[in-house]
Amino acid sequence: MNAFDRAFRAMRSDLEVHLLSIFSVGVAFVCLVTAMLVVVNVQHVQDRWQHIGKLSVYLNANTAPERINDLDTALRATPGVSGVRYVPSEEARRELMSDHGDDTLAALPEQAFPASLEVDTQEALTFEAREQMAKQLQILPGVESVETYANWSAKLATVFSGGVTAAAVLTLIVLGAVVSVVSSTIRMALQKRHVEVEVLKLVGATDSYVRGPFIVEGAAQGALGAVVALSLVGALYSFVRGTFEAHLTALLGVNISFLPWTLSAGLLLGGAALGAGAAYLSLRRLLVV
Amino acid sequence: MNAFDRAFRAMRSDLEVHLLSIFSVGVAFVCLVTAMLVVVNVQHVQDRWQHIGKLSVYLNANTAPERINDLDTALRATPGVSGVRYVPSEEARRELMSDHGDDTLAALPEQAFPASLEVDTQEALTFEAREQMAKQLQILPGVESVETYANWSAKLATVFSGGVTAAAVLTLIVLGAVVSVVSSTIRMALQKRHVEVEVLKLVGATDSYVRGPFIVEGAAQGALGAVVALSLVGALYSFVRGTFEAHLTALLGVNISFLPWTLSAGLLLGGAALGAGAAYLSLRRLLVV
Amino acid sequence: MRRGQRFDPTAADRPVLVFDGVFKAYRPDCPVLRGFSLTIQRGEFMFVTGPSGAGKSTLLRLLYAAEQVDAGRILFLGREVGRLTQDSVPFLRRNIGIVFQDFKLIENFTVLENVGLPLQVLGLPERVVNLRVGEVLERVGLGGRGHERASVLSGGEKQRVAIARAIVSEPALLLADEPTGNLDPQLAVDILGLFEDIHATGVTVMFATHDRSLLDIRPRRVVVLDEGRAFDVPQGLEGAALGAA
Amino acid sequence: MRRGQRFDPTAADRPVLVFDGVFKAYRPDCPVLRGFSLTIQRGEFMFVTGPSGAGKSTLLRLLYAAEQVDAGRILFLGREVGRLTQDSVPFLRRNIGIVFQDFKLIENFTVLENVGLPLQVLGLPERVVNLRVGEVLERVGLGGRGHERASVLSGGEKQRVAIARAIVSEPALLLADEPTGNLDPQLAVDILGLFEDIHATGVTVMFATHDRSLLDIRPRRVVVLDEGRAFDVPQGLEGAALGAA
Ligand SMILES: Nc1ncnc2c1ncn2[C@@H]1O[C@H](COP(=O)(O)OP(=O)(O)OP(=O)(O)O)[C@@H](O)[C@H]1O
Ligand SMILES: Nc1ncnc2c1ncn2[C@@H]1O[C@H](COP(=O)(O)OP(=O)(O)OP(=O)(O)O)[C@@H](O)[C@H]1O
Ligand SMILES: [Mg+2]
Ligand SMILES: [Mg+2]
Repeated sequence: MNAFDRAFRAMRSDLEVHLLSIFSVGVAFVCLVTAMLVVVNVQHVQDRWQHIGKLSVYLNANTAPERINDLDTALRATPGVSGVRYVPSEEARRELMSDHGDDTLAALPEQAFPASLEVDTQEALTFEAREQMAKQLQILPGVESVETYANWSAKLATVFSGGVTAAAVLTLIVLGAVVSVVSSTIRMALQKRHVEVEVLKLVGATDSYVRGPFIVEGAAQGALGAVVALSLVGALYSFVRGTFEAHLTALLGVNISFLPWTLSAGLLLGGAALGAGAAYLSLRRLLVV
Repeated sequence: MNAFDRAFRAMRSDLEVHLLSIFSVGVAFVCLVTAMLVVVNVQHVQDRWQHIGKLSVYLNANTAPERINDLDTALRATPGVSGVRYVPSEEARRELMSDHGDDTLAALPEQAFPASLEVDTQEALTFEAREQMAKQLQILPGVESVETYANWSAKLATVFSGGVTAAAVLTLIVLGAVVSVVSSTIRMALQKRHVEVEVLKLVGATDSYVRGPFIVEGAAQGALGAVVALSLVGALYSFVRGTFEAHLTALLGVNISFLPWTLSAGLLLGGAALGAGAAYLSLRRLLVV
Repeated sequence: MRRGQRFDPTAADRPVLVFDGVFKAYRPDCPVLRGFSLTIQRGEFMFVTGPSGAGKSTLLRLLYAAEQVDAGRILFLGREVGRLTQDSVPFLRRNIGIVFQDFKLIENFTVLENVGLPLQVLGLPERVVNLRVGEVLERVGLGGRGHERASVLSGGEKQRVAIARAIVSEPALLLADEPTGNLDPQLAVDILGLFEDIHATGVTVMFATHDRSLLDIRPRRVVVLDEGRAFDVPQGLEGAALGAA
Repeated sequence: MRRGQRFDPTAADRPVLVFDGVFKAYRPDCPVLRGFSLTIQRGEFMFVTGPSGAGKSTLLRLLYAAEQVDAGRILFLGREVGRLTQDSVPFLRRNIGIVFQDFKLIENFTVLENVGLPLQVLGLPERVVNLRVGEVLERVGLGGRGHERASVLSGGEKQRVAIARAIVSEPALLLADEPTGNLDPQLAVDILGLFEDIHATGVTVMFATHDRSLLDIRPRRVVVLDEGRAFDVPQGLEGAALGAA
């Protein structure tokens, strides 16, 4: 019997305890997976906003149509600009209202919505290039202000880095929880099987032979815990997506998505490695019989 | 030796495993405590918004000062109104800008900020009474629109009920996790001490004598897990409060607060009861020797 | 239960233990006890012997309700052991002192704690327990070893701790399952003497052993178990028709 | 290590086991072994006896490196046991078959699995293991009991399983710690016969026992441990000056 057979045998004979411990590891991982899901989606939103390359050139209320035309032509000729669209005042109002459906905005007078030229820039254009372009546009006659959405990007970056920090903190807590659950399970398995361990050593088993199945058990617990968490969060995710997808897409501007499979696989492997590591550490004392 | 002495002795001899299991229970509880903290604070915000009884009466841009005065007087005479303040257009703009510090808003023309009469109503006034009052105000000449913040309340109510639902789901998961961690620990303690249990029964110990210390251990794990969670979240809370208090208060309109001590004590007792229950259930098989 | 004698004058005459047609099989094809019947009077001293796997330990386990009979019944002080409720089994066991063949010591408890267990379970105060345990340890030759952990003891020392635990609560019935298997001949004779002393105070003793030399020391009633049947030899094996098989 | 004979012609003449002034004390005031010295030749059969707590099991435990000597040294096939690295202890133990006084069976394993363990550890294929285990179980009188769990066995059956496990890997040295304490006299003699058969194949045997009747069956070298000293009686206790302890 190799280490896997022996681990499998031990886990089967102690099925309930192992299932409980896998569930506990799973609960710890649920926190992590959720945080990662949020981070991944915020990242998408941020990417989208950073690459969307939009500039809004707000025009003075009394700018003459010819000036607007001139501006349009000038903008189209600027390198990096891929499209320009004129949005008159009323249209701006309608757009904003349909986006937000907010009554407060409806109460605003029409002047709150200046006409604008909506400029699409090429994706390759860097953030700095866009800021530069905005500065140059700002001083043109008839231009009230230029919005580069840097503000939004900055806000999103804050949210994103907050999310990453939270995920990092959670990762630490989860690591601690997984290590603690796995090592307490392994320690107890060890105590339960101390006769087996003692006998194995007395009949000439090497340390690695004795350790093998415990490490496999630890790895299995970590990995299965990750699977439990991924399934739980995955189920929740598809429920949320099924129910609120339209709202969320409208709100975020991107389709929400689950963790990419690489990350899921990474979690699984990480769980296995963590479980194996925790088991290995708990077994250190075992070296002395 | 009574059950407590015996439980204490067992926990001391197996200190590490018990600490690990307490930590695992703690991690499960952390989720719950955090959710409760959010719910409690959202509840505060909601209470405040529901009781704040504010109405904003936006005025037409060209309303004559006398009409405003008339309106002011009429409002002050309305039963349930406790105060009226006139906010001219520029002040509204300044206020909004200082609240949000948002450049986009700065770009809005002055007309976007209509003058208003800010009406404070008595706290006792029901939601319906305020809505009624708003309807009546709406038709007065010079009034552009009336904002009762019903919208905000509704949004908050959604957030709140979402929070409550999340907390409930979390409670279930946490219950599961706590029960699973405690019962796996107790089961393993039982396996480790099966000789002790067998001998006790063979020398004439009653079932309750045998069970006692295990149930005490389970209860201790549950309660200490809750303590760990409360301390962890408490520490995090005071950090967040210390660093962001001003921002949060400005944002939410209320001081954030920790869980009331009754809820903390309830969590502790609940943890103990849960642990004891989990232990009791895991011990059922023990009845047969 | 021993106090009960005072109130029931006929109790002293009733047999303390009756096996009545007891059947026990762990595997259907190979029963361990087939219609085992035996009556043991109050205050008897009895050896149980027989080859390995004959059912000596099984017989004792049935008595303290760790196993259930398949057929027949066992009466202890007139009560049927197999019909005791879950709740009254502990009270049966408090009247029986048992030396287990595999000792059943709690390895990480001290000798004192192991021996004191039957008294702890009764809720006696710590002081009384320690006093009594100290006395009993003296009697089995382990005076002063009380604070050692059971796991560090030698085989024979463990066996004597198991004996001390069995007699510490002064039970009405003493079951000893191979209590001298790990003792040197001198110590085995000493321990037999200890059991005889306890027997002299009116305690009923069932002593399961392989050790023929012990059986020969004094003629006692011997029950030989073999192939599921019991042979009752009232006055020792000496001269009986059963050879050394 | 047994194969090593072929390559080292002097090995056969070297003593298989040398105890050289071995001291061992668990408590400073009360040493178990005080300057124990003994040389055992390849293929010897030797009894170790002495009263309970004399240090018989300790002597054997030192040999298989489950304890360390406080002073002196133990040489097994010329190598000092106390100086073996952590990694080479398993290889020492693969050359020694041990019958533990407390059996050390894994209760929830079957008899087959328990007995097969020393072969599993060597990584032998399942088929070979089962074949060999079956043979050995026959020899200890437990043929056909292989699929029972160790926990349901009687005391004597457990002891025989422990014996089977000790001899299954055909070790160069066989240590038996009170291997007949739970066996009836007939079975004890049979098991002694089994050890003699194994001894006849060239295996060195150390047999710790209290059972004087076994010592008397055939005159063998006997080492008597008492109060930390050893008395070496080359041709059995018969007629030697040592009484019954
Ligand atoms: N729980 C059990 N399940 C199945 N078989 C059992 C169980 N307990 C005992 N046996 C079998 O019943 C038979 C009698 O066992 P018992 O322990 O009573 O023998 P014993 O007379 O005490 O033998 P020994 O002298 O070797 O201790 C043995 O063959 C044993 O394997
Ligand atoms: N790990 C230990 N720690 C402390 N004392 C020990 C330890 N192991 C054994 N002893 C003590 O050392 C002494 C010798 O023990 P050992 O087991 O060698 O005796 P033994 O000759 O095998 O006796 P027996 O015939 O009763 O098995 C005993 O008094 C025992 O209590
Ligand atoms: Mg038996
Ligand atoms: Mg010994």
